[in-house]
Amino acid sequence: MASATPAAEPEKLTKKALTADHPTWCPGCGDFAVLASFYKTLEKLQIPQEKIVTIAGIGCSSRFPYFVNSHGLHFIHGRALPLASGVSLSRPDLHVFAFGGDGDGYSIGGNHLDHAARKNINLTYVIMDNFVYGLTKKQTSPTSPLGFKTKTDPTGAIDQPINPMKKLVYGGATFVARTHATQVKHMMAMFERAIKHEGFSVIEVQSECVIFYPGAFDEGNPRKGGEFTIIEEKKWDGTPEDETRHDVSDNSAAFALANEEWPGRFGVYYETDRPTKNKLEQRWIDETKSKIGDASTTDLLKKRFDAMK
Amino acid sequence: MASATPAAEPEKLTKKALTADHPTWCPGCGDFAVLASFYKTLEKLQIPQEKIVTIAGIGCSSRFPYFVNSHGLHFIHGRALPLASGVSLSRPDLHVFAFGGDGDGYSIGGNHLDHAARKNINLTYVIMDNFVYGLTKKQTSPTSPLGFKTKTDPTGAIDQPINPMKKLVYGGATFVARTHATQVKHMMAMFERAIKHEGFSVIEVQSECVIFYPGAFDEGNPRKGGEFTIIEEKKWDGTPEDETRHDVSDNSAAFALANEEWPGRFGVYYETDRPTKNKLEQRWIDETKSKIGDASTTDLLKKRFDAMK
Amino acid sequence: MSATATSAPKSDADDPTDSNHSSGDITDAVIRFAGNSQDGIQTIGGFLAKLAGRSAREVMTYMTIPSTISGGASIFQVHLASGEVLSSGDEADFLFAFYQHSYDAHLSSLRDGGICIYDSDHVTPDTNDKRVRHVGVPITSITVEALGGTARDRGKNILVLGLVTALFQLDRTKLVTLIEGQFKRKGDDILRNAMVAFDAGYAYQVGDLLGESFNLKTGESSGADHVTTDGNTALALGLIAGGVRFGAAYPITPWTTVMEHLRSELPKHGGLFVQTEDELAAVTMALGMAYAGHLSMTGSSGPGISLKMEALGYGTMAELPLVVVNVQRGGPSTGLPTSVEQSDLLQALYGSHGDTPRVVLAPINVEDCFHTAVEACRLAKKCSAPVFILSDQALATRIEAFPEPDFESLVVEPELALETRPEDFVPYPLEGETRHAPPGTKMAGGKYPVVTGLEHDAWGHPNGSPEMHQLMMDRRRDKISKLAEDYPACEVFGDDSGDVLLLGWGSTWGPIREATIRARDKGLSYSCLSVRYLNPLPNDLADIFDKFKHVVVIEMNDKGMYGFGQFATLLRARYANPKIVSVTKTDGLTFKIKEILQRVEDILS
Amino acid sequence: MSATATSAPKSDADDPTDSNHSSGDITDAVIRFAGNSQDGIQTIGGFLAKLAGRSAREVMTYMTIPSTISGGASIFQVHLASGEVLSSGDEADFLFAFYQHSYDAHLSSLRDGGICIYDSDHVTPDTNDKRVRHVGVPITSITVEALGGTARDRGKNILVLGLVTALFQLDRTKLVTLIEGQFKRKGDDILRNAMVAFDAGYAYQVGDLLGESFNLKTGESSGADHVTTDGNTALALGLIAGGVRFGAAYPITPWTTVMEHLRSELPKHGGLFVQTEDELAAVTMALGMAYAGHLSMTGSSGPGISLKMEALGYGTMAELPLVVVNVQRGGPSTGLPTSVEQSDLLQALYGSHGDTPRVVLAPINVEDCFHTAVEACRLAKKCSAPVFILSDQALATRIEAFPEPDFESLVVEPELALETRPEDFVPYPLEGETRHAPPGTKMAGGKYPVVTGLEHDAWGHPNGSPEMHQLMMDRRRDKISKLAEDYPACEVFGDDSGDVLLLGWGSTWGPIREATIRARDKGLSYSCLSVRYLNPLPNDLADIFDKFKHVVVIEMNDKGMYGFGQFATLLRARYANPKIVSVTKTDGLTFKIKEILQRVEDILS
Ligand SMILES: Cc1ncc(C[n+]2csc(CCOP(=O)(O)OP(=O)(O)O)c2C)c(N)n1
Ligand SMILES: Cc1ncc(C[n+]2csc(CCOP(=O)(O)OP(=O)(O)O)c2C)c(N)n1
Ligand code: SF4
Ligand code: SF4
Ligand SMILES: [Mg+2]
Ligand SMILES: [Mg+2]
Repeated sequence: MASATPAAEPEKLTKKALTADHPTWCPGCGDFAVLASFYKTLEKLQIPQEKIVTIAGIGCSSRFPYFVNSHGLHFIHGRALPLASGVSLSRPDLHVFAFGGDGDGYSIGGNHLDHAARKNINLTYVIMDNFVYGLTKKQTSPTSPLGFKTKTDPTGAIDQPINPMKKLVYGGATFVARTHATQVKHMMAMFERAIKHEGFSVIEVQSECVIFYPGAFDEGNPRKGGEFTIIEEKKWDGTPEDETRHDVSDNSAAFALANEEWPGRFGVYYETDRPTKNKLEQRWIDETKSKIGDASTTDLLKKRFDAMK
Repeated sequence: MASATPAAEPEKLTKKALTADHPTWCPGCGDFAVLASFYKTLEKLQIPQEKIVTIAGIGCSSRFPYFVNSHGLHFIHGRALPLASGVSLSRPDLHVFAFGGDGDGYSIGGNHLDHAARKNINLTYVIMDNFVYGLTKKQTSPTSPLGFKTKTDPTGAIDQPINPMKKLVYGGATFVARTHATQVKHMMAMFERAIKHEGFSVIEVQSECVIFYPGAFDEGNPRKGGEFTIIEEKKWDGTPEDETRHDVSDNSAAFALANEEWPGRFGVYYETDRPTKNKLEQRWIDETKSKIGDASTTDLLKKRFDAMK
Repeated sequence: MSATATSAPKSDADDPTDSNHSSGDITDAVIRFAGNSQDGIQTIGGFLAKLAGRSAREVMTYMTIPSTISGGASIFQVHLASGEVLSSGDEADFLFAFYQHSYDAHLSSLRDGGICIYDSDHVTPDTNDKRVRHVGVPITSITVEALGGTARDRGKNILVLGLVTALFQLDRTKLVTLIEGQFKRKGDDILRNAMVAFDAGYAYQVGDLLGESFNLKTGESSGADHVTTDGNTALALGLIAGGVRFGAAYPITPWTTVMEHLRSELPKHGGLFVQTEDELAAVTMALGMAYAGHLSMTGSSGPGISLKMEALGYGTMAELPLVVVNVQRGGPSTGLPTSVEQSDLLQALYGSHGDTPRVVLAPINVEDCFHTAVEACRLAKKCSAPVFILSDQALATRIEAFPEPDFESLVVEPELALETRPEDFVPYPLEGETRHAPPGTKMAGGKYPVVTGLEHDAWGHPNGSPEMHQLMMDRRRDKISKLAEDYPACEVFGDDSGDVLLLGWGSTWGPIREATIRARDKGLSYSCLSVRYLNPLPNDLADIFDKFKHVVVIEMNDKGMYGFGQFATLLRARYANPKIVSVTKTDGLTFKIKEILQRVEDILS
Repeated sequence: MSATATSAPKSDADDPTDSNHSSGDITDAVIRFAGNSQDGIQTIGGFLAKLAGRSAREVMTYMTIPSTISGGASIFQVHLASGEVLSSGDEADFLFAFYQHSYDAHLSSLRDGGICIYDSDHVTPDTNDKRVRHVGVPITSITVEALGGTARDRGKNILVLGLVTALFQLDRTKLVTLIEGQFKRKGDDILRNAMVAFDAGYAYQVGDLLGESFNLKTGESSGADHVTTDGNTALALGLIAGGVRFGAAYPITPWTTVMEHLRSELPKHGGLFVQTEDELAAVTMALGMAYAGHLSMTGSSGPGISLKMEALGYGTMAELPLVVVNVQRGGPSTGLPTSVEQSDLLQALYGSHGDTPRVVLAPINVEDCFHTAVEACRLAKKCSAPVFILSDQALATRIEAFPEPDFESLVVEPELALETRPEDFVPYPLEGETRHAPPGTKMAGGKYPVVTGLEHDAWGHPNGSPEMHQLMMDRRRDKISKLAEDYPACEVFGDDSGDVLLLGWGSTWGPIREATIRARDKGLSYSCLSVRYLNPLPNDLADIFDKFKHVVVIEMNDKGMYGFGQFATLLRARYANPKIVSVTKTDGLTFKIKEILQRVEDILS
């Protein structure tokens, strides 16, 4: 376009460039730390700003795209993943991120999560789990613990919550990690690995809702002296200690970790290398093209119509 | 009602009484055997005919309710479970069954399955898995194996299929079993145990689509000399052999079984005793009632309105 | 303030209190509180509304919700009157401004001669502005002073309530009882603080600063024991009165509080309300409860209603009784979740694929939320089909006072009909009403029914023959259209004939009626009518329309491709009568009286 | 058969073949094959249709699909003519009955004097019935005889094709080429068997039994290289021509074959079609592709379309270009999945919550499926919004022959616009067209856009102010209504003025036009018009309506609460003109010519 600025030296991506609107979150909300860690990780990795796409459903956490100065889309409740998948599959040049809450991801969006995972769509999904519906002001979420009192469970939650880590490990995600909003360094490490992973990577971030579920993490809350036990990963160094360390490529071991008692452990549960749907579909396209050669749309349509004569 | 017949001696429930329309399934379809086993199991258990409710979504397999002469409902695609849950939760006197295919249950209905399971709704769900969309004439289903050629994957299925047993074990179902349409005796044993189980019980039945996926089970097809390996369950007899047997109450062991290579094993993967949502909700109702005493609707409303004055 | 006090009134009457200022009777006051939502200004409004209910005054409230997740600028407006209150008031008579931003944003909402009371700790008023009267009160510092350090300025709201009580000479004793009732549960300390703040405000004698105070008269008519509540509460309780014991839903603003009420209330009635994983499961589960033999319900707002459309079509086909509540909000898509709009009417009728005749009702005010819910229950059972209630965000959240319903005549005890069905039982007789045999019912003929979404015969058996499909389509349509035969007659407000009939539906009724009154006061030949039954429409409308030169349909939705709102579209399609015209808007706000009058004038000139 | 041969024709011309019977020219024949679906009777029809395309004949086919899952009674009807074919034929001239049940069910579809050829191995005809002529052929046994034991009666269909070829003196050479083309892929044995069966049928000389054969003349006009295909194929290819390269969907009858085509075809064009887990994911993924800068599409039939309504509202709000195909079937709910209906029009317009202005188009025949798809692509890009194509089950599955489209003028190569956007870029200018900056685009101003479903300002930033909501509602509505300015003029068939205008949309066009021709032949003043642009409506309709005494809207949906079909409802709402009346039906069948004429007569008398 005439009026566009000429392509200059690639500028360095800074936190400042990435900062957009001031978040509308409540002061003290855990999601602030997630945002800050995301900024810093992108800054570290120097992903071109125009290639970053953040996509979210609906919820407090899902307001994320407004707060990142990059391409973004704020969608409808529970369907961020298929939308992000459409972006990823049709635009392999982009870095696609999806953000959302526990309700958005595990309740209304729970099936899309499983299917995006099994198809191994190349994108990174960050779930900010506050164990409650924040935006709609305190209803039971699928991760609300039994007995937690909400406006839809005035006598305490009755339904057994889902175990997010089990869901992720079962579903077929090729990178599954768990971190905590107060552990910025750990969070950044997880973000970095997730972004570098080719395939469907998910991070479950425990993030506190200071309004509707303050102190959700009292048990095992690192800020309050609780435990933040980090998974020790195998170093494959042949030492006896290594025997007991976690093999991230072992699906059953990941499931066993997921089965551990609250608060469980943090870090990478599972990581594996499996062809992405992006690659597999591209392979089909390439094979087809290599068979038929480079033909114009008109040529191809003519051929197709000839066959119907 | 005046014209109703007087309540007679409870009649014996027979296969004949249970037989309705002749199934519209293709000759040779695996679903016939599932139906026959269901008849026989009900006959054995002598459940009162009017208390039996069969509910299904859409698909070949989902035509099931038409073929059982009991109360039945043929619903929309993928939503049999929440409907059946509504019946179960509001009518604890009934025996609620849901039937459906792999597409109905694991594709469009996949999220409802997880949530019905975690809530432990008291009902029995039978999935007739033929690894393909039958009714719509051969599209890829979420259980179609990689490489299987369908009308939507002309060069062979590209997406990694889900592992149904993992999904069921992860999801929180309190009874999870797997059987095969050609193994009528085993199927009946599974049905019987599922029906007797209080809570959310699921049976994955491999059932052949002779039109669109004949020979789906060639590998390990018992009919064709393949393996039908039955899970040996722990007898808790203290013998050394018992060590290696499967503990059905062990969730991780069930996951490991689910992780076994095709064709895997048949039988009960998991069974546990956890309060049903039916019970938990009823407890709340009872506690409330015991606090407020037996008041009429009008009395209760008056009281409620008085508080708003 | 009412017409008897069109400027801030000075009464000639002697001052009955020993205050150092005059006092005059007023019959009507619109008071706006503008602050941040965390200041608890809703609480002030809530108390005033409750007091109105207890003192034979009418009340209507209006509030905004900030777009930030928690906290943020917000207003609460209370319209109190001794006579009928039809709207929350175009303009305020009094403004309480807590912050500079509140002052700046809301001063223009004050009518000429109105009174602005501002927190002089935060607000620097525009003293040049002589349009209104200004009174500064150091609200923050007197609160801090009264309550001491740790409470900081928490309690400002109750202090202002004290100010208001003195200023309008409200019944202090009744208010203290209300405060006690509300705060006792929260602990003695909290209650004590509240009373200290209230008394500090009451003692402040803002009337002295102003040189006058006002005696907001109590009403004359009905008793002093009115119920004061919002539309969603009234709706939830109406559903229970109508016989709903089971239901399922998913939270969404502004629907959520209906489900929260039902979830808490139904166990008392032996019932159960389930929060599901999404709206698809919700409507489906509710259909399951209906199939199981109960009158059940589901509800949502805009986006959630869209998700229910497939399953609702099943409800039509299988002929299951289901009440569906849509608390409308601003659309399309996520739109304006906390604003009002009436843009889901055509969706209620046409949102599902295929021809799915549905009953659609809309309540006109908070009291009517209760009655419409009862009526919806009756109709759902009568025609065994989904029945929509279209409420909206304004109705949902605003508070009104109204007499307690006559429960004896209204309450319907639900029953589960499980008696054995005779041999000649058919669920869908080609002539006659639908009657299901819910599971658990014995069938004397030995043949059990299967309910289906496929086309079927009278017995419910799948049957796609051309004749059967046509017959069943007729059946499903005719049973709905027949409902109109039993409607009560439409009641025109004003004269039965004349120049202009203002026509509305739902929550626009108050402003439409007030506009009609004002027009008539000016000698114009205006009448008005609100239609509660939107589908099928009442059959007497044609005759009514015949008697007016113009029929102007007033609604809060878009004028569409051709200049007609959604209800106007329905009416024009039925009557093909070009005199039916439209006044519409979609700015997220309820209609102002003068806006209606101006727009109608514009369109007719 | 055509008017020149209203009874089974006996020609005076010499017999050119050496057969032992007479032969006459005919220009038109409706042939119905009735059997079981596993007999492959569709194959016969398919070959005849293809032959028609290659021999300058017109053709329209019609088939039924059995309710059983695989196998079951089924028919295939072929209407062949040397002139224009507008319907698949009210009555058959020839019936081939394979079984007794076929004979019993379909004899009545034969016109008086028609010819029934039955398989004498299976059928005992009613020889008392003198209304039609009967000819028995031992179809099964001659097939078994020709092919030997193991094939059993497989091949009956090809044998009958041979019979038909001889009977109608069709071009044997062309047919043999077609058979070879089809069967070669399946292996030499299969091909050999097919040829044996064909020759046995061809040699059987059914004309001798009948005493005559027919020379179905080839057409005169256009070339002999017509394309022969069904509506869903034409639609899929039209989408590709229009520039669609990406899309997502979930299978459902009768939509599925569109997606199957796209899934197979798009990789050739470097594109991708995804089968998702459900329809919610499908529309969402398609919106993601649109957001990513592509023209994308999704589609479904009834139930699946209902599931897409929430996300489609987002498409309207975020202004994303998306083509949405609805291949309509019988409703409501699961309804009649394999029957035709036009009952999703109002849903296309009003199915989402809130005011969501949408473009809606409907193709009138198989050829038009291609062109409407191209036009939908153009409009979706022009107005950056969801555009509906309403096809239907009849169009989807029926085969017609038509000239190859002019690709050079039609094909649109897609482009991804990723150039850097200038500082003054705004995606939603209050005046002017929507222009997105898809991800990957650099923003010269340094500020990146967020696309949202909340109400927003010109920059796309959430903004729920009353003014902005109203402005944006206007913007979204006006850009759609403006599209009508560029429509081609509506073309009335018949005279431009007169007594009756028959008005239709979609697949009813053929029967409506044929009905008009017949009425005009009888001297009646009938004209007709099919509207392709259903929303916004063409602006020239009012003038056209003015010139007719009656406007009768013919559509396959329900007459609703007040007696008007869905399209008639739209028209009456817009024009408030009582002369717009309705002829509707929902029996799952396409309109018969005489049905239209009778119903119009009834309604006008
Ligand atoms: C279809 C639909 N259903 C419901 C809602 C209302 N809603 C918005 S966010 C939300 C849940 C929020 O919880 P979560 O996803 O955990 O996010 P959080 O606010 O806790 O970060 C709900 C129910 C909606 N916007 N759309
Ligand atoms: C909302 C909706 N989407 C799609 C369909 C079409 N449909 C019917 S059954 C089916 C899948 C059938 O597969 P499965 O559930 O495995 O059952 P099977 O026929 O193999 O037994 C589909 C896609 C539908 N009826 N409704
Ligand atoms: S409500 Fe809770 S989750 Fe939402 S912004 Fe506030 S603290 Fe965060
Ligand atoms: S199509 Fe397949 S699954 Fe369906 S009835 Fe036939 S054999 Fe069974
Ligand atoms: Mg949350
Ligand atoms: Mg299947």
